[in-house]
Amino acid sequence: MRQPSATARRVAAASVGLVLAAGVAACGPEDNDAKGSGGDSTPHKGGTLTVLNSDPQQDFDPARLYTSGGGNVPSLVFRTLTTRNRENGAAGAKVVPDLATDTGRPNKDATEWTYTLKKGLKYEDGTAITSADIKYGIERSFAPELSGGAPYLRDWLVGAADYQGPYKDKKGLSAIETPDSRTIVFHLNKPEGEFPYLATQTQTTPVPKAKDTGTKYEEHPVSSGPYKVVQNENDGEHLVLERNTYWSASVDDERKAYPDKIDVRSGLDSSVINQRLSASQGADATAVTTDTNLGPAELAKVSGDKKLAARVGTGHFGYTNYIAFNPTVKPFDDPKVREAVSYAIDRSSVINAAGGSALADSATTFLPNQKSFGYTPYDLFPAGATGNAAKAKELLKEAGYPKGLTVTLTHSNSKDFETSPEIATAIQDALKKAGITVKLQGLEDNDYRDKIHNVKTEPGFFLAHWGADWPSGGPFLAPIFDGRQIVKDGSNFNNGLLNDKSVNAEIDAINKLTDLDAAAKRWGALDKKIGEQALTVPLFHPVYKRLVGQDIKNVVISDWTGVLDISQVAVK
Amino acid sequence: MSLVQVTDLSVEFGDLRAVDGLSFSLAQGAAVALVGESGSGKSTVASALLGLHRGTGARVGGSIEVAGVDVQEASDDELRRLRGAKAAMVFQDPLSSLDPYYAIGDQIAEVYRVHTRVSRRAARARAVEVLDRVGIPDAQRRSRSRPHEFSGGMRQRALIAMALACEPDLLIADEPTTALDVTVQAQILDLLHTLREETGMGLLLVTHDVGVAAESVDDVLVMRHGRVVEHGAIADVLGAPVQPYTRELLAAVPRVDAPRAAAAAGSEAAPGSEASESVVLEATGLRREFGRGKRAFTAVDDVSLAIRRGETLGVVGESGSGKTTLGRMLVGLLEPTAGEVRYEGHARVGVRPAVQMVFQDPVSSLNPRRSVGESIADPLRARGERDEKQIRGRVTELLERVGLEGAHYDRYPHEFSGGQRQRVGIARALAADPRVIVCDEPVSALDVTTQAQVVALLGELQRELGLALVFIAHDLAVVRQVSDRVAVMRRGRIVESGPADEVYDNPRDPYTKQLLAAVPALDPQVAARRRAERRELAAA
Amino acid sequence: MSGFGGFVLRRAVGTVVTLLAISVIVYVVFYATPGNVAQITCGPRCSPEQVHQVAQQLRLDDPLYVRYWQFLVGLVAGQDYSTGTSVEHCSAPCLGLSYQSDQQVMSIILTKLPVSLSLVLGAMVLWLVLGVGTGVLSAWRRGRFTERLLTALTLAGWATPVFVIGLVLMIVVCGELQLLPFPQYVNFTDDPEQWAWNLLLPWLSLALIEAAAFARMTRASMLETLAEDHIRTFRAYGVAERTIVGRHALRGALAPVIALNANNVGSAIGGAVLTETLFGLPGIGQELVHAVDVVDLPVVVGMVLVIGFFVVLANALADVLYALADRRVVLT
Amino acid sequence: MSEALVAAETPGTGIEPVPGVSGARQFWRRLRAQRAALVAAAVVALLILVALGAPLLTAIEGQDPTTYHPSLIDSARGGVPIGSFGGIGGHHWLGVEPQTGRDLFARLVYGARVSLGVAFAATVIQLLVGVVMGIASALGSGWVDQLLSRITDIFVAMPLMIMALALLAIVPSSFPRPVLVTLVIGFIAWGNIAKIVRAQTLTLKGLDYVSAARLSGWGTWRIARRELLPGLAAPIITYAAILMPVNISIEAALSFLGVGVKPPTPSWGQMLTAADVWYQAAPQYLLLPAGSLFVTVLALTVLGDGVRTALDPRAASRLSIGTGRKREAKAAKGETEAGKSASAVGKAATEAGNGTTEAGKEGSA
Repeated sequence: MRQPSATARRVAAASVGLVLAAGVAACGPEDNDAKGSGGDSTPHKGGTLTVLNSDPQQDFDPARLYTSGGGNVPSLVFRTLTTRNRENGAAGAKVVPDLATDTGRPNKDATEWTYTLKKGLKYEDGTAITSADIKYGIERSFAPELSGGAPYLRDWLVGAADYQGPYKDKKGLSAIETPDSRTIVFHLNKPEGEFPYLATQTQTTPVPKAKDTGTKYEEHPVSSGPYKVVQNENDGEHLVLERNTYWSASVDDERKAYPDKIDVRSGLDSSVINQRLSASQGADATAVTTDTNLGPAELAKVSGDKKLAARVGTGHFGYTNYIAFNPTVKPFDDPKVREAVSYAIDRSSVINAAGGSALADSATTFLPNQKSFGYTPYDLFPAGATGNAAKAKELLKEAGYPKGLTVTLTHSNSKDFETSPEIATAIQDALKKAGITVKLQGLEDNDYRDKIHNVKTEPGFFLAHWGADWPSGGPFLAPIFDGRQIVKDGSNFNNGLLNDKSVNAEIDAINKLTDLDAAAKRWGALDKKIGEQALTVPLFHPVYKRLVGQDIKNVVISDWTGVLDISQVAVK
Repeated sequence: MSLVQVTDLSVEFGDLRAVDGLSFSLAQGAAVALVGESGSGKSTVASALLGLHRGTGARVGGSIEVAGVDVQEASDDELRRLRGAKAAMVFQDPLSSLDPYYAIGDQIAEVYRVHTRVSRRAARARAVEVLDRVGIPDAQRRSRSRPHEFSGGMRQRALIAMALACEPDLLIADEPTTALDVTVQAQILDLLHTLREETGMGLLLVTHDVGVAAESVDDVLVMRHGRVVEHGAIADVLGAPVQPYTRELLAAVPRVDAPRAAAAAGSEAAPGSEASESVVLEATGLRREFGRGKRAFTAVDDVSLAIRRGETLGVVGESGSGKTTLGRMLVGLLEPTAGEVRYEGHARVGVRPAVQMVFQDPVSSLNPRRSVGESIADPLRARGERDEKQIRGRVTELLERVGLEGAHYDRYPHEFSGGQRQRVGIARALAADPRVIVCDEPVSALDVTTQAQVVALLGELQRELGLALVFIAHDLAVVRQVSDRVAVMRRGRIVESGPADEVYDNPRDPYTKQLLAAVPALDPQVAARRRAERRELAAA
Repeated sequence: MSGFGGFVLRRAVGTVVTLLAISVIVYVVFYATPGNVAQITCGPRCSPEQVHQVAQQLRLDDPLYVRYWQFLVGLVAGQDYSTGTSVEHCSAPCLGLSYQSDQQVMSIILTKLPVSLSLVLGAMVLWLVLGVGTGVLSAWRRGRFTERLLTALTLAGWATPVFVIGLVLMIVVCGELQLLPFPQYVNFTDDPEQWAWNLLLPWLSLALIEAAAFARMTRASMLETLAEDHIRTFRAYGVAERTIVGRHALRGALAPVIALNANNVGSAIGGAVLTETLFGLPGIGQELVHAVDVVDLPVVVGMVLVIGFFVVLANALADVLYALADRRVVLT
Repeated sequence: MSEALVAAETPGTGIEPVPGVSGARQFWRRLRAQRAALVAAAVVALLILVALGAPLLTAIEGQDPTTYHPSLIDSARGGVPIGSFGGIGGHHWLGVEPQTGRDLFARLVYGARVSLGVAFAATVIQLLVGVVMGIASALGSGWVDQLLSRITDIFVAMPLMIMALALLAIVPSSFPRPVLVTLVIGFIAWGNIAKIVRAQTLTLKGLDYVSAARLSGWGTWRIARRELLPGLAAPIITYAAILMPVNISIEAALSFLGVGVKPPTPSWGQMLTAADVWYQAAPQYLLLPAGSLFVTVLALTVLGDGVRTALDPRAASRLSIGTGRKREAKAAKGETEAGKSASAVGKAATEAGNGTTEAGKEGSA
């Protein structure tokens, strides 16, 4: 699927921005060092890296991309004000400067953020990158012609809500100031301590106004990164990237840019990608994928082969799959019913349906199990591995359903192993033991998303998932539980329709903090507090496993993206 | 040594013995005919002479020797060398017997090259030569045409040319003129005769038509159920048949030179001849076109006729003369493009029960999936009759009337022979209590003995019920047998009409004359005389 | 050849009417498809205002008949559209712009069509060679072991789902034996040799199934021709069986095979979805499935029309070829 | 489908009306003579029995198609079944499904219900629509024929998969999926039958017995019902025999593309979808539905050919796929090699028999 395709949207719906975003994750360093099949594991420059993907880079326009941390292939071409730290594991969940000299300087209440560009930054044509270009790049992202991207800039920048982009509105955004060619200042509506995270997104990529071709810009976006686009066939299906000679490692601490050339092939079936990577024939020996995980079946095969297993990278991405309740629908208005379901759930069979224990971690918290999110372990309705049917029955009896009850579980019909029929069927099977008869309502994917994100049609009991736009509790909890983010006439993500004053106040308070570690702790506490209301049943956090070609070196998988970072990979 | 020596030949297909104990010989340059009705095994014999049954699962017994080759014992290669080179075969249907995709000249050349080591070019020249020989005008150019660009007669000439190509000793002609019009038939028979005179090759003629045999051969074998019934010189067999079957066969053959009274033995001429004013069906200025634009052609053009109560109007014509189209317009199955049909003085649109039809093909005219009783009951039910007992009674009556049994009600068409099926068709027509029956080639698909019986039945019914009959046929002799008046059609028009005897005995139109001259005669001497006349006519 | 001219004219008119009807049906059906197109196009996190802007941009709020009328106008007269920074012209016949990628549907089709055509036409050559060859052989060797073997193989090909054949071929040939690289589409104009090598497996898997159909058809047709009278003529004249089968029977049997072929090529262009998906070939089928997924109406309509056009065209071609091959058939 | 192809595929167009009611016995006799067709018929019958008796069979096994058995799969290895050959054993005759541990035998036999049921029902719909459209268009006046033929063309040119993708998305999910898939296949893919029926009806219309029925005074409707429909039976049955396996494949393909029957309802196509990635880790998971599909399509095709041969013996030699007995092959060969002479004799056989009765009749008359 292309970026704005069903899959992408589906995931993006969870605000993960995965396709683009997704890097591969790294698990421990032990994995990575074990790699490099040959004796010499030091990475060298040169060679061609092949990327085998299922989804074409259809939107190759920084205004349209919805990425986490700047994306994977896009981040080879687009530099942003800040970016993710290109390191393994938890260290990779940090924000670091990219075009800017630091991660941003806030005013006292964090409503104004100032950035200064590094010296000597150049585009692929040798012209200098200016702060005005960054401002223009952000303005473009407001144009309805270039729809896509995350909602934060529109929500946070002063007076941006109705802005229609530079094509229709020549005056520009007054919330962004560029006092000189290296300085850019952002004025925000309210305190936002996490602005540095937002500045990692491709909307802060500089776009030279003279080179802007509107909707055609994606055919040849102007590079500020280590590679430039020399070939773009069939709307991003086949991309060839070569070195941008005006880029210099001296002004980019993050991207290693070992290969001379990167050949991106997409539109491939995922099983073919994995088959090719495991065979590692010819050019496939130096191939990676930035969007295809190992499925359960492939994992079963790979895990039986030591050589292959050594080429598998494991990563964790901030992401939770859960059951959502709509408390305005009977019988889910009764907390006891919701708790009964929480007790009855058989996480082991759900995890099996999702691909088994190697591909999913059991989840009892809504926040992902990572430190940067402020993960605070809790299990409020302990169900064990296979469910506590007795406790569930007891609660049902209290709620007035001594003979059990019948409910309808809504899910998507797409084959994603997240909200798909397989998971729903596993839940159906598990709840049977607690006397809850589950009828399945499978909807076509578009229909499913329409229904669950519309306050008027939201079902009472359905499968959902949520992913992080950046590794912090803010974008994870606020859209789902902030009562002021309930959207009555559009796409709503606060499925529990929670509008709790104390929760809202706590969210505002944390947003003011510019000390991200301190903020993380309070997000964790808030998560547990919300969890008591049993508005969701967390099911699992996915684990990403990806194969790389046998000659691939320097695999770096951060907790930010959970997938291998293409800017670090070497083929020699 | 004789050219063909067949001794005690038997051919079996599974349980069926198609040929049984047949022996005959054919001397160099002689001509023998195998005559018989369908199922007599005559074509099987022809195929057996060339060993065409080999590898088909048929069991062939006895001995066959053709041009010195023992067909039973010969190897496949020897057989192939026999076929076409020493003994060549001409088939019944000239259109389907040639490959539609290749030029005729190429097909002849291909066959020629199988047997003669010559260059492609020489073979092609030979093809043109033989085509010219069989009377294809402009043979050089026509040799490049494909079969569908030839007329039926021309195609049969081309097939004969193919047979001639390797100058065989024996020509086996399997019903060579059955698919042809009578005038063309005469030409082909004349051609065969001439070729035989010139090349001295032997001829084995297989035919159901005694007349065709009389025209062409010296000796004749009359076959029935796979056995020879009578064998002898043609003049003897036809002139003084010994066997009852031969006599029966000859008696059934309609004669074009005999007036009607002779055929309808023991009965008065049509009773309605005086009541000439009582016209039941009248057509005026009928015209029918098919197709549109450039492809349009007129099948029937300005035909007017009247049928009186109790009389039989014969309509005779060759294929493509428009006679069937005319018949369908008379009963209302086809709407005329112009002109009108009046029934008892009233203009009429569409079908009406009082005007019925008997069809040519006894196979396709009955629904194979319904019992014959049901088919016959159709007009009764359509009329609104609901009383099952009544219907059954009437159908039984009709079945018995046409010479079948009431118990046949529940049988299906395939359980009947062709003649019986035609009787069922007549009974169905009668069920509607018609005043007029249009018979479209009602006997042309039947064997000659059956033919005579069906014709007799129609005559009886007409006299009994005072029916008016329109009898459409290509066979001049049959038409003469049944008709009071005759209309001769050619290219959609009536070229001559009048009382039957008058038209037959004193034809005025040249076309009618030509037609009558082409009818094969049963007497070999008459045949020879006629042939001479035709030659003169052609030479003139 | 006025008859032929008339035939072409009648078919052309018929084709246009058919295609228009199909476009109406597709418009109505997809209009009714659930999924908020503007929301899908904009992204799930778009605010109601943004969604509204996108809807205006794409004219999604217009009534169905207005949108269809604009589609027709674009088809006949072309249309202009804005890229934001400039105005581009989409010349007639303009099938509109993709909601998703803002590309001209016509240019998307033109980039996808060569892939589908490469796949289908190449496979066609293979299935003709395999199918007709097998058919001829089994008609000639009827009743013998060869025929039974071929029959069994044909039936096996006939009964195996295309995705199973494709998958197995890929695993065995590319994965285990490593005889061929995993297929990835290379433009014919870039490197004909690579083009062919990369398409070999997709061709094979598509051709194997079709070949089965052709083998059956050819054999049946051959046997029918072999039963015809003119074959008997050549036998009676001592022509060798080999010549009869190879020259006369085959020639006669070709007409229905040609008709079936033209017909199958037409539908295969639209029907190669499975093969294209499996082998990751960026063709019409794959694109169409994707467009349906995201309710990208202009792309769906455009592609369905193109597929319909090929089917109708192929049918007309089949009739012409049939008439040319048979000569006894009249074109109407 | 083009006119040309319809002409080419229409079996024995009107040349030899196929024996009907009375021919039923003959039909069985001819069908019985084909060993392959008999075996195929037995396989099809078995499949139908399995489908109908699915609850009984699974009860004997002691399993059902929906219960999860997490203990039988290795969660750490993606959920691959524990034990050799996918966990085949006394409790699970064909092993269990990866990731869930559901019983494969149970899913397979329940899947047969969906595959066969959908294909059969869809075939019936296609036939109904196609026959009505075909006859109406052949019997209708010029413009009716034009209109209906045009509509038929539209449906022929419409890509089934694409329309199915859209239609399956439109209809509310409360509508039972298998029924919906049936309806979609049935109401879209009937164009070719309509064309064949139209061609055949036009041929039959020209036959004398239809003319005779008109002369009897019957109306068009009655003629269509009594005279034409029975004549269409052979080509319709023949085409139905071709359609059944095709529809099974379509159902599987739709499920493969993710728009067919939905879980937890087991269907072979949907099992294949789920299994296609497991070909290496758990081959039997892929092989079972693929093999079932293969056997079913094969059996139906062979049976279809047999039925066709039995219905239209003239077409036997040209359209059978060589599954007849050796003797039959020889007979067919005989017909071709001896050409007309042999078939003429065949005909002669019947006529000779009839001749005798006829002669007898004439004598008594």
